[in-house]
Amino acid sequence: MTNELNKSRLKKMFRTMLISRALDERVWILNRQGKAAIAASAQGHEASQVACIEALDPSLDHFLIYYRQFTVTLALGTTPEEQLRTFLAKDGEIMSGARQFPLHGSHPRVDLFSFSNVVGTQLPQAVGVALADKMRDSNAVTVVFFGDGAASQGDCHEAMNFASIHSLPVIFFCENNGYAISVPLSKQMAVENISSRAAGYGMPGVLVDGTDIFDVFEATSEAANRARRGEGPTLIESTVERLLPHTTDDDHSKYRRKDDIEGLSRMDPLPITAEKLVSINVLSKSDIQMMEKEAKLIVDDATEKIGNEPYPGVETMLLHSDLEF
Amino acid sequence: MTNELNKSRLKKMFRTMLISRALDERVWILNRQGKAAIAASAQGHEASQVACIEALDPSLDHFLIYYRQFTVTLALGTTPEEQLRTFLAKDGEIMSGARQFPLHGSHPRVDLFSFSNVVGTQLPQAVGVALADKMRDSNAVTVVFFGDGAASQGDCHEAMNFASIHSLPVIFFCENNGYAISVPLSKQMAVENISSRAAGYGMPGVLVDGTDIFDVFEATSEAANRARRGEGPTLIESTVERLLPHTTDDDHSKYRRKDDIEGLSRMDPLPITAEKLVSINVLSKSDIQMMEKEAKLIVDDATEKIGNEPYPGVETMLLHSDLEF
Amino acid sequence: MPIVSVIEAVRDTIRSEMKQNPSVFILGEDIGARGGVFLATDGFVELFGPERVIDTPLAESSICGIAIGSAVNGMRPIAEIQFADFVWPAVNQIVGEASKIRYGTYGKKICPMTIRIPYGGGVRGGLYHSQSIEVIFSHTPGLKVVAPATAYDASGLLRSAIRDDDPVIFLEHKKTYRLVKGEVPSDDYTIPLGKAEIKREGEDLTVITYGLMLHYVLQSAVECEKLGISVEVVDLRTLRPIDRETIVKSVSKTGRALIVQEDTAAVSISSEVSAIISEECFFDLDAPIMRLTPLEIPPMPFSPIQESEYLPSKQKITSAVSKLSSI
Amino acid sequence: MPIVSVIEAVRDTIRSEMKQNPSVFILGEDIGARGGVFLATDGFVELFGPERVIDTPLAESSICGIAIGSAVNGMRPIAEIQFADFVWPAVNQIVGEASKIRYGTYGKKICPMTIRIPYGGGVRGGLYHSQSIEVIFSHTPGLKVVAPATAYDASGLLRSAIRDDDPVIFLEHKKTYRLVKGEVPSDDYTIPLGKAEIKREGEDLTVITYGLMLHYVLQSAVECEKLGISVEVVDLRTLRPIDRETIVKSVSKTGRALIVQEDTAAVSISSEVSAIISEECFFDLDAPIMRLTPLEIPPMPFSPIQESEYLPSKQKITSAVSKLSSI
Ligand SMILES: Cc1ncc(C[n+]2csc(CCOP(=O)(O)OP(=O)(O)O)c2C)c(N)n1
Ligand SMILES: Cc1ncc(C[n+]2csc(CCOP(=O)(O)OP(=O)(O)O)c2C)c(N)n1
Ligand SMILES: [Mg+2]
Ligand SMILES: [Mg+2]
Repeated sequence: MTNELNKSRLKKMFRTMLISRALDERVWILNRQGKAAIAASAQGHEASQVACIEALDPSLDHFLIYYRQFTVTLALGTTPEEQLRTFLAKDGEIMSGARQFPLHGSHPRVDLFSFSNVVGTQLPQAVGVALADKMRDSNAVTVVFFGDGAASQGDCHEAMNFASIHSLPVIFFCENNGYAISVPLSKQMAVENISSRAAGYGMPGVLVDGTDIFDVFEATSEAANRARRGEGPTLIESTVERLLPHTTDDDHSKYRRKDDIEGLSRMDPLPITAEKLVSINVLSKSDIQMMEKEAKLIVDDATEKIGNEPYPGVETMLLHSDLEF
Repeated sequence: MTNELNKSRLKKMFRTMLISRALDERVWILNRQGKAAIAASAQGHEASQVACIEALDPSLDHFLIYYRQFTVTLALGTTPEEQLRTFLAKDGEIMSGARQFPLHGSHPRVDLFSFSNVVGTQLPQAVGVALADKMRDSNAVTVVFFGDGAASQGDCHEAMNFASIHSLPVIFFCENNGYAISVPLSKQMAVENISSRAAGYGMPGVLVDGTDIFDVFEATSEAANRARRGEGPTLIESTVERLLPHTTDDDHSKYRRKDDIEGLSRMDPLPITAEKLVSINVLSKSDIQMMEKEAKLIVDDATEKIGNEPYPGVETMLLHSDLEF
Repeated sequence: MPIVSVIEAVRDTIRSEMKQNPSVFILGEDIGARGGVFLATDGFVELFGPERVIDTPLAESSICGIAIGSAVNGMRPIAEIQFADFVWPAVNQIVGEASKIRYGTYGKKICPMTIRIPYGGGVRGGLYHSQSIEVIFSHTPGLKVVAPATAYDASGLLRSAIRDDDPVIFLEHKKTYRLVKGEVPSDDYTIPLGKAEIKREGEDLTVITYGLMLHYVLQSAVECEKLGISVEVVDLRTLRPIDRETIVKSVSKTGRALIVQEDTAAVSISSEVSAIISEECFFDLDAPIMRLTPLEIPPMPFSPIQESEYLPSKQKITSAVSKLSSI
Repeated sequence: MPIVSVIEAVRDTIRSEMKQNPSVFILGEDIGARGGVFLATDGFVELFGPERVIDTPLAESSICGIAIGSAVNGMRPIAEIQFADFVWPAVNQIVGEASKIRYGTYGKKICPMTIRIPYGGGVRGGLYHSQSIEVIFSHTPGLKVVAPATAYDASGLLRSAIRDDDPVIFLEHKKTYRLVKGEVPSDDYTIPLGKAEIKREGEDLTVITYGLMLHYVLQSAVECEKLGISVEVVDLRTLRPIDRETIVKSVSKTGRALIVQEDTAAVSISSEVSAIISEECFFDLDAPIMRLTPLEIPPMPFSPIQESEYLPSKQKITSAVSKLSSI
């Protein structure tokens, strides 16, 4: 499976990671400048997200995301400009018309959605999406992203159980970053790995290193194949580190040890991926420098373009509501 | 452990099973006569229930039951008369003042409760009961009963997870009779056994034959010991057959095969237990006949006594409500 | 026209919608071989197969969450919640999620799903098979809530609900299932959501009600007629959106309003109807707006004596009407 | 008396109750080392230890279910729901279970638990960090619902809630947390649940409100005074049971009533207050009862312009008062 990832795909993936990172950093700055209300960062999750998407077919498959899916949305083909607009809540914001927090809503070009901030609700919904596909003999796979925190919700249990009973084409993709805001895994569960729960539903549970694009790509490809063959769902647990606090509103030094925070950079998927791609001669160091510059430029351009756009005004407020005539 | 079950205890247990059965049959008749509104039968579950309780300490431990716990309530020390009153909704009904369906409410002498008909809600509640005990360094164990159907609820997942994280003294006692009303196990889960879920929470999962009082007693004793030693919860799955339809309102011939229904009597715990007790010389056949007669008498007396009692009148309707002054 | 019961009307309507539209499917507990505990889907699994008649595990949140996902992905699910009292675990998916999909995606996604819920009491259901649950849903922007009282309305409104592009909470009063019968045309008629109906015309006083209570109110109206009081009866039929126009027109005419409901009073449908009348009919009112509801205790005791005391009855309605008309 | 903010009042009160009564403990998401996302329990885990300050998994139904079990077994849990918008998964345990324990066990079991819930908007929370959730709880027999607007009330009412033997839903408006400050005595005072308070006396018109809106109403009342309209302001403080007496007394005096709330109107607290006034003050009313509420859309857009348009404001209140007083 791994050898399917040819040079150009790997380059594209790394480019997406770089743009994601550059946007992410920018959004954080815009928040500190009072321009973005809130942001949850994907920093640390980039490799996991880009590799998962690379194993799927955005023109066919369905993607139910949550708030930390910056890289996913870019990998699926939304533009940096669109994404920046979701953080700045500007008029024309593509996901929700700036009604919702960043990344929530749905997209006109990509079958990508996230209805709410309520952690865990997307799991049964994803199962329903897959059920509809199965009823219509579609070959689509539904991928649902969630965090370790969401795994504690009753909805997670109910969703996995139903998907497995009906052998639905779902990939439960858990990005385990070890924390639900401040609550560490040890207070969230008495087991080592979320993937070990899969057995209790009669589906495979796979543990992957979320900083390793090859590992994630392979596991996701296999899960997708399984799903398309009608063999049912898979739970993938992708271990990552959340490099920054939970959101721009959070301060993780209150609940993470100093040395823990200092050690986080060792799990940064960007240098890890860069090093791998250099070592297998996909990229040179200077390629990488060029690509980093390009990402910055893209983000600068988008920031400049969007910065002075207006917020949605009152005219559109009642559209698509009970009060629309 | 098994040898702790001496002759007199075994006799007492069997006696409770017989009274439970006699009452249960009587309630069914009273329903057909229009005197009892609804009843869920424990027929088939008697051995499982009596042996579970025998391994615990009703004067110390807490019991959260559901509607199919006829034998549990008797084994805990409520009287046949009290139980009959819950089915007939007569004045002075001890669990809920005849506000609730049979067996729901709580009891003044036994720490036994069941707040509602909503399947699965008792599981997190039981965990909370145990948490309070742990906080006060009590040595009590909390036992929570539930069916295979309840295992699908989100609350079941959340409860087991929390109990295990905090090593709480809880026994999750699942009476798996293979059906949630008409829905067979195969449509409830893609695994063979509910007990296999325990591993996903980091607690032991034990499968017992619910027609075998020795098996159930041993597993429950061990779970209780574990809990009292501070080692945390255990999931016990006790396999039984529901000998009758779901409730007096149900007709299981609509969804169970004829030969399946006809074969049910092979799993009747009464003859199974009787045979065992005869074979190890705890009881003779004539003992059993005498005991059966006694059970019938007890039930006849209770029926006669209660039959003409009044229903609760309007005077008590507002007691213990917002409107009480 | 054939005379059918409410449960038959519901069953016939779902069947005919499923026959006409392959996107319509049903899911819920015991709806397959068992045919539903009230037999609303009796024989369906034989007719449509287990793919379109899905017996779910006992897990209401996922029943609704799965219905949502399938609706967003092009299907028209009809979910059954076995008893209203068991809808609470699904409130998050209904109130938190389904209601906001259209608005929260700026109209890019819709959620055409119907949730059928048998509710209400008077059937010896005790505290957990008798509840009225309409308040939370009727308060929530983005949901529609329907509560028919007759077989004719049940069929026409259910058809509209299934064909509607937004989530509809369809409340079936379980006591009406077999008790209430009426003529139901066999053609494909619909009744628009959001429209109340004058079920009886009168001059002196308007009674506004819905669900089972409609029947008690109509019985009382006959009695009141004999007492010389001409009662107009408004059946709300839809609880969200409430049909202000019909209420206002009737109360403006009669000058007196009594609201009768089975649910407890505080923060309820009766409160909203009263507020609407106050806002719009103030200068036409000849007497205070009255509400006849149960006392504020959990609905409703298993004791048969207490259960009947709990519920508004024909007698209680008649005496409330008499009292109000003499103010 | 020290001047403290609402969040400080909440924090100080919980701390002092935990110090006084070893049965009081707290549970919720991120309430330990993080001190709660609003810092309501900042420093508590250091003070009371992780046994009494329990960081739970992300699972609201079990947070409330576990609180129930512990309360029935002798403790006095205070559960924190991180944002009101996330209470929906717990509705089953609160509305379905906790509310009926005393009644359903014929008084043999009680459930002395407090659920603290930051609610409301105006803080750029978008559709899922702005919701008002009081309706369902205020409708439910067996629950008490409290919604203080000032630091003084927050402390006195929270103390009463914790000491109350029944489940209390304690709603803290998150915009008041830091914005609203006031004198709070350091002694052990309580404010009885179920009592509204006249926050400003007036003659011409009564405005009934609660939560954040109280402050806008009070600001508007000053403005109205200048316009020659004397406004009496009733702060409900408790939403279940609603204090009928205070409402009725005030409206009987002024003859005019405006209800202002942040929640949408249909089937809401404002509906109930209106219905109460209709029932009891009909002959004293000089004008229709008016409601000032947001439009019926999900609360509330993330766009800052739309968010402020959504909410009742001082200006809107003043113009509603002017309009009503001139009828
Ligand atoms: C039902 C619900 N409860 C609480 C919250 C508040 N909250 C937002 S994110 C979060 C932690 C989620 O952790 P996890 O699922 O591990 O995702 P991560 O942020 O780590 O990627 C919490 C508690 C919420 N959004 N929804
Ligand atoms: C939340 C909820 N949903 C549905 C019901 C209706 N109902 C009552 S019992 C039951 C089946 C329960 O099955 P199981 O847990 O296996 O217990 P059993 O009756 O087999 O002992 C159902 C669906 C309910 N009481 N609560
Ligand atoms: Mg996490
Ligand atoms: Mg069962």
